[in-house]
Amino acid sequence: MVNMFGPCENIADIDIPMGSNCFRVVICAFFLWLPFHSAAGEGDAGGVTAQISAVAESADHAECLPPIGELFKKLWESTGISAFVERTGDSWTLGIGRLLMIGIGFLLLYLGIRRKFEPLLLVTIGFGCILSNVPLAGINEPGGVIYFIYQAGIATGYFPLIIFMGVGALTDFGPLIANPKTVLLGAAAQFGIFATLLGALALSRWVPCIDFSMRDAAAIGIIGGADGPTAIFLSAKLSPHLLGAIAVAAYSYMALVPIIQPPIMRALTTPEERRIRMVQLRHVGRAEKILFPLVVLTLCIVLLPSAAPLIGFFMFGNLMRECLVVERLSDTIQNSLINITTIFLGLGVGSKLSAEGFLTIETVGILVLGIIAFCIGTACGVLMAR
Amino acid sequence: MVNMFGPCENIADIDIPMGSNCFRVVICAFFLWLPFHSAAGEGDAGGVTAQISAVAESADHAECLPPIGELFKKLWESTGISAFVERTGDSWTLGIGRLLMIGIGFLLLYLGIRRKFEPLLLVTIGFGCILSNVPLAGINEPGGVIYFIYQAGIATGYFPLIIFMGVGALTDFGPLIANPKTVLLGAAAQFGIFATLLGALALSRWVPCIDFSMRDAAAIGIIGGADGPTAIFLSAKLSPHLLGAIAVAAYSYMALVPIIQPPIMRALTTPEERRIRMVQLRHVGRAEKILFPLVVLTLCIVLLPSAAPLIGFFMFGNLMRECLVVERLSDTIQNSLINITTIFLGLGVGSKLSAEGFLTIETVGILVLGIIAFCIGTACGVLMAR
Amino acid sequence: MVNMFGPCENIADIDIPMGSNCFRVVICAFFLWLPFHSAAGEGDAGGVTAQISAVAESADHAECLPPIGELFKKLWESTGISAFVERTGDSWTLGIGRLLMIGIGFLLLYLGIRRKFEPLLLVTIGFGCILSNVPLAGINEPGGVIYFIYQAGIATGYFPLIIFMGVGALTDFGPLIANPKTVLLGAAAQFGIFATLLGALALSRWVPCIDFSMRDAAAIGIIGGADGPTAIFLSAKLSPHLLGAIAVAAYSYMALVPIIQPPIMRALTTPEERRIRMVQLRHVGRAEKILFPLVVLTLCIVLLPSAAPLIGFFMFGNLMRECLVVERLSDTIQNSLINITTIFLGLGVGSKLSAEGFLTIETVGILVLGIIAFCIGTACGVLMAR
Amino acid sequence: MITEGLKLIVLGMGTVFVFLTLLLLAIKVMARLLAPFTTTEMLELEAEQQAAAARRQQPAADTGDGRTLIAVISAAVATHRARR
Amino acid sequence: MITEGLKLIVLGMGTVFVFLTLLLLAIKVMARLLAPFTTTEMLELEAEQQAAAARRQQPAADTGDGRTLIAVISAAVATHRARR
Amino acid sequence: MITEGLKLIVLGMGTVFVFLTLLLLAIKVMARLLAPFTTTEMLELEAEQQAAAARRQQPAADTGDGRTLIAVISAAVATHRARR
Ligand code: NA
Ligand code: NA
Ligand code: NA
Repeated sequence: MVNMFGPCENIADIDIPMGSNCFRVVICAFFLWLPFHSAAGEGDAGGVTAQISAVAESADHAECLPPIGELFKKLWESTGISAFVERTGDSWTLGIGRLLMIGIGFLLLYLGIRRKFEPLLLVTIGFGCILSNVPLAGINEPGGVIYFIYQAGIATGYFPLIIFMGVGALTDFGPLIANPKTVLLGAAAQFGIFATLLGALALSRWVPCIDFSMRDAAAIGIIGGADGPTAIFLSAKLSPHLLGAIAVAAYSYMALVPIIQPPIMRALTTPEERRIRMVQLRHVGRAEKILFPLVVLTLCIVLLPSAAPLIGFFMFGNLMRECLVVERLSDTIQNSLINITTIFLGLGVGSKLSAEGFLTIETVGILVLGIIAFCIGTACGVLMAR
Repeated sequence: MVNMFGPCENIADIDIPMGSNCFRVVICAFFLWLPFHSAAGEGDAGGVTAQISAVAESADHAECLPPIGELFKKLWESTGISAFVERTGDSWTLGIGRLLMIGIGFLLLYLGIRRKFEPLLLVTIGFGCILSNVPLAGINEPGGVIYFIYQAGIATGYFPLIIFMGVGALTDFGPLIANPKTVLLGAAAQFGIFATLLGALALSRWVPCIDFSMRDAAAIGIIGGADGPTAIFLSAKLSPHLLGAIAVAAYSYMALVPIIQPPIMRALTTPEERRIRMVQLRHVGRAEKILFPLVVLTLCIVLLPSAAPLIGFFMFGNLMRECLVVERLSDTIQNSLINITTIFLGLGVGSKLSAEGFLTIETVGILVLGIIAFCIGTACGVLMAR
Repeated sequence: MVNMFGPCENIADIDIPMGSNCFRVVICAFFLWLPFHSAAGEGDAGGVTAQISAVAESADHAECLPPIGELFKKLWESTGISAFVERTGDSWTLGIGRLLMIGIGFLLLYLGIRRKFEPLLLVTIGFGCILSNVPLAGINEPGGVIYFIYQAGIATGYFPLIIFMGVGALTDFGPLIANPKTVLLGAAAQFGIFATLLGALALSRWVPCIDFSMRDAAAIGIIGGADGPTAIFLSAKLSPHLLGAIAVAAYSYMALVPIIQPPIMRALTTPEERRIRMVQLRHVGRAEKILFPLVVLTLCIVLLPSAAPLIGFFMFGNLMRECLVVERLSDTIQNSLINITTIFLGLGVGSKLSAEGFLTIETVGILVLGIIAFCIGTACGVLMAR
Repeated sequence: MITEGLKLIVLGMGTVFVFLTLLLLAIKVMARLLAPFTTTEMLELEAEQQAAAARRQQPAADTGDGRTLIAVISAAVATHRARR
Repeated sequence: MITEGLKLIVLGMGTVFVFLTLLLLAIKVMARLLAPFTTTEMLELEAEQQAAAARRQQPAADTGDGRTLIAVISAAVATHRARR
Repeated sequence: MITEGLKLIVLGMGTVFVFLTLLLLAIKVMARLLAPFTTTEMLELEAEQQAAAARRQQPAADTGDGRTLIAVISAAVATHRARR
């Protein structure tokens, strides 16, 4: 099973423990590629120095490389160290800024892997962040793969829609149907959302360096709802330049739910109240479960058609789960499809974690607002539930 | 496993049975999004009233919303009820027509889920039909997701090709190779196809409101073959404006096969004849099974190269199934790949079920023709088989 | 499970062993489609004779077909036999050349299926080669499916990146971490690569009909590394016109590794040396395995950022494998995602196996160079390992 | 700007409450309309569970001859098949 | 238009019959050419089945010591592995 | 052209050796820094294996009552669940 896409393991299997030679091949190959790289016109629009470009051109047209000493100079100029140092002169966001963002990428990986904070998203976003900030590689410039993923899947809103379909297929609405009053707990999310919105406007009003538009404030507000895919979907529409900070904030606070919620809940409820909630729910019939997504969709069409893409895909996933006649599709959505989309969604969000977009005072404001709003949301949720 | 893409279940797991709060977040978020929606330039080219556009513009430029009373008026104008009512004045296909099509979408869901008629396609087509006809949401306009699915996957013919690859990987040609005379039963499909074609031309000639071109008639004819993916592939090429009606007719009649066929067969055959057909087939060797798809492909290249994309992908799937050295790929095609493609194929076909395209006298003609042609096809098949 | 995408098996299940009637429907349908085919503007830009175009136009505009005798003449002109014969007059690469390439496609299928040489790639490349060379079908022309797959997934480099992610998720670097000196065996790959490069330049210098540019030579060199996806990725960048020959050579020699390596190894090592290599490796900790991909990525960013896309995706896959918190994603990458991508990668590579691109003296040169370089690479690897 | 934000909040909160209240009503109406089906289904489910419990008790008596094991394996296989 | 349709039908039906007849011939030729392979394969298959049947009969005698169960489990595991 | 190729080779081979040597050093440094974790992990693993071996020896004594089989099945089920 291991040996299907390369000779890597063959060699190991026979006699010499070469491990995997794949990546050594890549390294060799890239040293070959180097002098031609920028002339290949791939990715690094603004990412490669004019000199290398000149080398490449000569290599291309005159089929003749510069003398070996100059070649080694060019080679030095194409290393990451040189790029971090020299670019800092032009603009700190291109030099040291990228280095800081790579550090933040590693921090997200640490949170995801070691702390297990929403690993599915923080690992992919963290890696996307690192790759997006590699100098000279142009991964996050037109033609680069992460730029493409963002433009094709996130700017259009398609990946969040697919994620919503998957979440719908993974959600059992039985408890909600059995105890419909819990629907009104949506107000909890609402208080969080509107408190964050007001907070964003207040920051914009009184903090000198922060200047959020109404759209930005609305996008920031969604963090208060502690729902990642919605936050990504709407900030891609409302203010894409804040998407990175909003997504990181939203997923971080989603991860904090199980940590922050219990103490707030303990402070606001009595043990008797907590016990009461555990009462046995009634049996929910198959017909109810099948009709529920259709009822929600109908209400949405009648009252709020502009939410139909997101709610529609969510309820489509749920209908496929509950109707039991398309289990093939439901299984695939709950596994392959949502997993593939999650990988690319995370990488694409990472593309918005560039130094010039993320290392700003606005991001700090968003992160602070987020944590406050999240606490408010949780507290309101608990109070409403009483 | 359930709690990976949202805080939905976290909250439920801890103490309060909140069920899933995801969709409540969506609702809140969309109320926020509302005033900016159309200015975001997403999807609803012709789908949003000029007034809302004006709000959005003011919200965008002057960062200032209209007075609260006017805002509620705008809100009313952005509801689905208002859209159904007001648009009917402009054109019935935009107002009441959409409502009727949503009803047809629900009918398809009913047929798929309750009656179990080809649920894999009717559930997805039905949901696609509903979403395509949501007013003001622009899901089926340039920039909308279902419009994109149709253009990217169906207008180009790529999704039917992938479906064919999957069907090939799911088909065992052993019985056909053991008893090659059954190949000639293809004439059954043929009689159905040509009868439908003639019927379409006759309708066009004698029924006043129906006017099918030669291309339309050819596309309609394919219904008589009772094969869904072929019908979708060819009508996307020949007459995309009839694709919705043709796909619905084709899948409905595919679903009717097990209902209609037995009585016709009983009428046309004797019990002895039916028993004879159950004779033991000979053993079919692996080499035969591997060479069969290649022989079909070769014949197709020699005689009918324009059918090579569809037959080629069909036989590619079958070769991967039978050659036994790429089981990984064959498994994935038979599961993930065909399932993912089916979901998007269904949604994309739904995009052709718009009121102006579907609620016509032509559709009625196509549905009637389809059922007649299907009966003829079945009867001929049985007679040929004798 | 079998009967979900067509009526094929329904019919068989009931009474008459019709086998699968799907492909008969396709055949019928295509005869219908025929007269309209080219006017549908699909694919065959240069692929259909002017006469048929004229038929189609008349069919389209005047709704009137030519007399039946002329129709049969057109039909003859649209068969593959006629195309192979008549086109050979215009240019041998369009007529007999296509036929030869279809033969090479069948040869690749034979090598993959019967000889089990890298079947995952040779079966898909072989089939892609056959389909690309079907006359009149336009599968490999703008609008055709294989042309699209090449442009969307290979010319951009996205498919090899996904394959690398999958290979990363399938690779266990434990042995390499336990015995890091094996890293230096990368020189084996290197010797193969540079020997091939020199060989290509020598051919270009002394063989009259061969004229490789520096870029071509660099792309050919990568064959010497015996790594398929890297070869595809870099030749798509450096010299796409040689991609077909390079990919075929790379995968053929990958397949030869287990055949060629043991005798060379036996010739160059003593039995004692071979036994020594089997010493017990130390235990490799989880933390080491998680940090390894990050260390490689960091080195790559610091020293060789232009290799970051490929190494980054490789290490992303490996990190997801080792971090154990995103097993869902890692499983999907190792199965569905890499399998789906492999299918389309193979078909896309097939699009570069056209007569005018492949049936050249350069291809012969590449194939010969490849086998020599591969032997050199293996020998150097063994000598280095001593 | 903050006034504008308050407008949005009034607009949003008001309509969200309307929407959620209607949804609550719709779920209740649906539950009432579908009550007969749900009850039938629940009764069937209970009957099945009792039958299963009865079946489970009986073979527990004769452990010696391996039937329990076969039952365990069959159940595992059935569960496994059901899960895919 | 209907005349045109009839033309299409003649064209289509005629050529479809030609195509299917050629396919029928090709399958028959293929079957004849590959007959030796098919026969060998079939004989091997039968021999295997007989061996399997023989193996199955023997351990059926000693049910008491649990070997049957282990065989059942191994077979189930093997089937399961084969199926993936 | 061949001179150009030789330039590329000098450039490439030199830098590849630098890169791989640095990687070799990095892996060794990493192994040394993480040695405590690795050792702890290895000891835990060994303890676990010994416990498992001990557990495996004990029930082997009482084959008669079917516990072995149940253990085999449970282990198979556990392996199977772990693998997904
Ligand atoms: Na400010
Ligand atoms: Na008419
Ligand atoms: Na030359």
